[in-house]
Amino acid sequence: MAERIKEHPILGIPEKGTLVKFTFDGKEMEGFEGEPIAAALKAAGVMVHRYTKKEHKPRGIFCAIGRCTDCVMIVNGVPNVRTCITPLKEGIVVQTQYGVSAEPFKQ
Amino acid sequence: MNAVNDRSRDIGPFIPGTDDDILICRCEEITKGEIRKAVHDGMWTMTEIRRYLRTGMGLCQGQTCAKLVKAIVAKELGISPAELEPATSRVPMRPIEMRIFANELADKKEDGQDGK
Amino acid sequence: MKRYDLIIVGAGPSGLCAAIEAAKRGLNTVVFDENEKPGGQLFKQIHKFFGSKEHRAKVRGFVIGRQLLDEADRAGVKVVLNATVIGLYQDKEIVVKIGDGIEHYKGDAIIIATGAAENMVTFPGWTLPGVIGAGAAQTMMNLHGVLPGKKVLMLGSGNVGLVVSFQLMQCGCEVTALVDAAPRVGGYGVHAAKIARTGVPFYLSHTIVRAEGEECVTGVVIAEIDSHFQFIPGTEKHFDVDTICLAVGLSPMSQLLKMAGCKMEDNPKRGGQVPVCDEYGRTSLPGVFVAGDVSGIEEASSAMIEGKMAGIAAAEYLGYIEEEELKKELVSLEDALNGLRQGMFAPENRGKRIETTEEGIAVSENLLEHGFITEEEIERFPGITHKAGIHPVMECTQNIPCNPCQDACPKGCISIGDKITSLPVVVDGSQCINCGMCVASCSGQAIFLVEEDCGDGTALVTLPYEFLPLPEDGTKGKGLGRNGEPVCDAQVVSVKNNLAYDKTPLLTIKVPKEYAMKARFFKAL
Amino acid sequence: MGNNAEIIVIGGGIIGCAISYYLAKRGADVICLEGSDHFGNGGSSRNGGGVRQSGRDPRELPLVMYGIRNLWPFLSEELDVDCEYHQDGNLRLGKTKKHEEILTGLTERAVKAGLDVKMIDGDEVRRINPYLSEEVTCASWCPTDGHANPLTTTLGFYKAARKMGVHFLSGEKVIEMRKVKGVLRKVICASGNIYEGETIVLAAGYESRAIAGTVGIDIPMQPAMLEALVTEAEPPMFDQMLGTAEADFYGHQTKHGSFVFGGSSGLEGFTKDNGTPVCYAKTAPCICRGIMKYFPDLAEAKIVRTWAGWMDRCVDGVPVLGKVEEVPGLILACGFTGHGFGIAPGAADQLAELITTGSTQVDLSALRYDRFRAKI
Repeated sequence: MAERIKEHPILGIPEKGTLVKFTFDGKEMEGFEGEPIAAALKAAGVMVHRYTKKEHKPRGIFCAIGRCTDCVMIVNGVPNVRTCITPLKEGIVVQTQYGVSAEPFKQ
Repeated sequence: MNAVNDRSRDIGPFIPGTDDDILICRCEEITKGEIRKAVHDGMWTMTEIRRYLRTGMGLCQGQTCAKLVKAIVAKELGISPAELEPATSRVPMRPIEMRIFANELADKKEDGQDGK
Repeated sequence: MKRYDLIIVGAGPSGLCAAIEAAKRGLNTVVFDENEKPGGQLFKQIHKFFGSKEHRAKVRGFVIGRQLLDEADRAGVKVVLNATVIGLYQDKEIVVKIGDGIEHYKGDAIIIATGAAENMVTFPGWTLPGVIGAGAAQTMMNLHGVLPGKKVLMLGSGNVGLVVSFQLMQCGCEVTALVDAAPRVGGYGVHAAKIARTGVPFYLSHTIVRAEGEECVTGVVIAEIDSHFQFIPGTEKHFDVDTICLAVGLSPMSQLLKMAGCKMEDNPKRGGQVPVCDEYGRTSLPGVFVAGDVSGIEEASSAMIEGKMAGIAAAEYLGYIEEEELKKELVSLEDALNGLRQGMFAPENRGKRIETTEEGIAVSENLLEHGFITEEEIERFPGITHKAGIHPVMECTQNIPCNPCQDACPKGCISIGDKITSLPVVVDGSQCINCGMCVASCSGQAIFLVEEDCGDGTALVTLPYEFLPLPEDGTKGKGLGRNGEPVCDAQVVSVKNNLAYDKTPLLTIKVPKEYAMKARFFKAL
Repeated sequence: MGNNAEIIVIGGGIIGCAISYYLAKRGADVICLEGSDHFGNGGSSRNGGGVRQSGRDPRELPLVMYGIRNLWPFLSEELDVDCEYHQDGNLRLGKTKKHEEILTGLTERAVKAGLDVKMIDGDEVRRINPYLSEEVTCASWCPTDGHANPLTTTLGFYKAARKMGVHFLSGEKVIEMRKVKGVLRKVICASGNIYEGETIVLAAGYESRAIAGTVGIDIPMQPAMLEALVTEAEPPMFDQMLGTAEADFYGHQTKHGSFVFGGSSGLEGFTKDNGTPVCYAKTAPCICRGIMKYFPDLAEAKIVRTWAGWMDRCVDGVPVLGKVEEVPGLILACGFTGHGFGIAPGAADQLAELITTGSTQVDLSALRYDRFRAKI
């Protein structure tokens, strides 16, 4: 879906740091060190960050500045991590959050 | 000060709406219909609605839904949203890990850098 | 406990300006901000600002952000980032989350400059991934270099909706439609016009019926609404989009003040729950000040002035300056603030329908209802004149506080006069030298250089073009009208991108001379 | 609606709302006045949600046992609100010799009063709740204790009573009570409104002291700030109510998944009231440190909200309930000293019975107003 901006008419070529690897639900992915986890996921086309507790509905990025808490995921085993403001690091393990757990809901 | 203090005032019956199943509080997954019903159960202030339904008590602490809930409650009561006082804001402004909240840095050692 | 003369919460435009003024006057000042980078929303603002020189007009927001940081640094302000103020307690105590712990600080004075949060609207499907706030779009594209989506529907025609729509196109997204429940465009007409002429359709008196999609947004349905905000059956329109962007206003983020027991009021004119405060930001809690959007939603330009006022007021409160000096300083700042609060979009005019300009000219209804001015309407505005040779055509039709164009012209061709909101006029007898400075300096991108008759049946139109790829000389394409519809063949005959234009390249296109006053955008074939 | 009723209840917290409910259920005509803008606004919405018998003074034990046997199990159904009542036991934890002494004393007194409670050792504690740290060496264990949601329970009483015709008014701050011909009759509000009733129930928390003072009654109690906090929702871990020997914290995991914990900094009773609901900056961190010593696993749980409330701390730690001989028509229901939630249904039900029939099933005599004496 989405992708990265290669060159911007006003901002020029985005300055990004080192490319690092991380996993999302077991799949290996790449992103730039220090950018929000949500940005790396978005660039990789990941839209769904979690499924809600009551209705099991998908959620993703909404405010992107750490306020709405819709984009929370399980990061290195810890649930409810706001991925839009948590910097990406080499080797982190990112998982879709189901309710407050990493276990998908039973049908 | 509340616009309406007499909790026996007639606000009419609860009439189901076509959009009652729209989610209003995204964190706690509370619908418009639940909020409207709560008003008819006597919850006439933002604080009461919050305590009764948990709207605005989720992770975001009402950052997203406060104004939406207010508009729904006001409409149900037949008053202007400005007449409803928002629920009290509480520490912490953002969720904070117990381990971090427990760790009062200054009590350990002054780094001599900050303050006078 | 650690203590500062002045603690400022929020390193956005108002917080930084407050810090600079206070530190310059000797206050030991610290600014806490929860974000990784300072500047608040300034670093997401890539457009040129309105106002006059004292408001840093025609400078892009992110550049203003850099300037403020430099000034703060020189003034000795300490800015602590990744520092979330989690609470404001009694006796001007704040608790800040820094790293793996919390710090308690006392401030002899405190300035709350926490800004605003976005409002939201609900519709079936509004929780689907792909429905995002306009701020989220700005953050993703302008800070993180990630496309918010490919095909975007924007809801909201206020300045945020308009500015963000333009930014979305700048980074390569397609804006499928711009929708607003209101019957008229809420933001500056010039912002609307620069989107409309690229071909984005405006749907006023429309709103979203539902977002479609199971796992994320795959489409959207909008429909027209009547004056009671009820959908009119049969007016539904469907668009394939992957992103729905919401820009439906801002609310002051005043929770810290409320939790500390500050006297609050609900003031719809200020955008919601705001602290009761005087014009210098003094709240009901002695020594606690506010500045910027937290005390009422306005532009970053006014937030900067309010910040300065609060910083100086705090300096006086703590005895670093005398009351005399406070009064003297505030007089000129008040003038600057009042300058920004004039015109059709002044806070006092919010919600009012304005039918004529200050000059007594009927406003363009089409601009308000469809985002562009019709050919019939445009002729009545003073910026539009016809003469032989190159001359500026200023399609500036609303009284907004902005005047860089009159300083931009080295030949004195453009005049606004003393009143900053007046419409620009072409000065009689002045001679345009085709330097393009006016075109590049207009924050609203509403100035064009036109040679109506080159003598060979063609005309030349020079227009601002902040998009990629930049067409090359000789590129053939279509001239688009103010409504974005192709009106004629056009060919690029010059592309100028001087340093002085500050990243607003100018395209000159050759069009048949009948289209000199019609072609306002270029689309390559 | 008029300003007269058989019974005027002053205070719209859990005590006032529950008394109004149980009175209406017995057919009485009731007006309930709340001084703040919100019902359930005092300690009722600011407590840890304990519905416990263990750890209580024997004088109030019969009343809470009555409530747990007869009222709590049926409350959700009766009020048509999910009170989230859980009866999964209460562990009152200890880590030191001193703690063990305190807990053993409490346990012995409670057993004498007929409560099923016993002392258990650290290993048994961890068999009941495996998340507790090794530091815990003992606990009192009362399997019939539990917890509930104070917010929905209080507002549930309000909702049900309102439905039954109780006339509730918020923003009616009572400033004075007045007798007419020797019998208490009038209730005067700051708004200027005057309400009249044959019986007046004073259930206004610590503010009851000032109101009672207007008819010459002085209840020896003081306000003290209590604070609590709540975490984000966590996967279900345990269902017991928890407390500690020295009350450094208490609380439970809610149905929602969040943990609600109350606690103290040791400075209670001397913190400052500036008229706002501002917490004391040192308390929440202290509660967190307390919790983490018992529950190391909760260190990563995020706190989403903290709040404070004032309790009506009575000199001898138990409430003042029932009639006052000197002031015919007055019924006191205050001084619950921070543990008024669990006992509220029982107390309210019995006071309603006292008002409507003149007698009670549970003997309230140890909680009467005339119990206060000088020490020598």
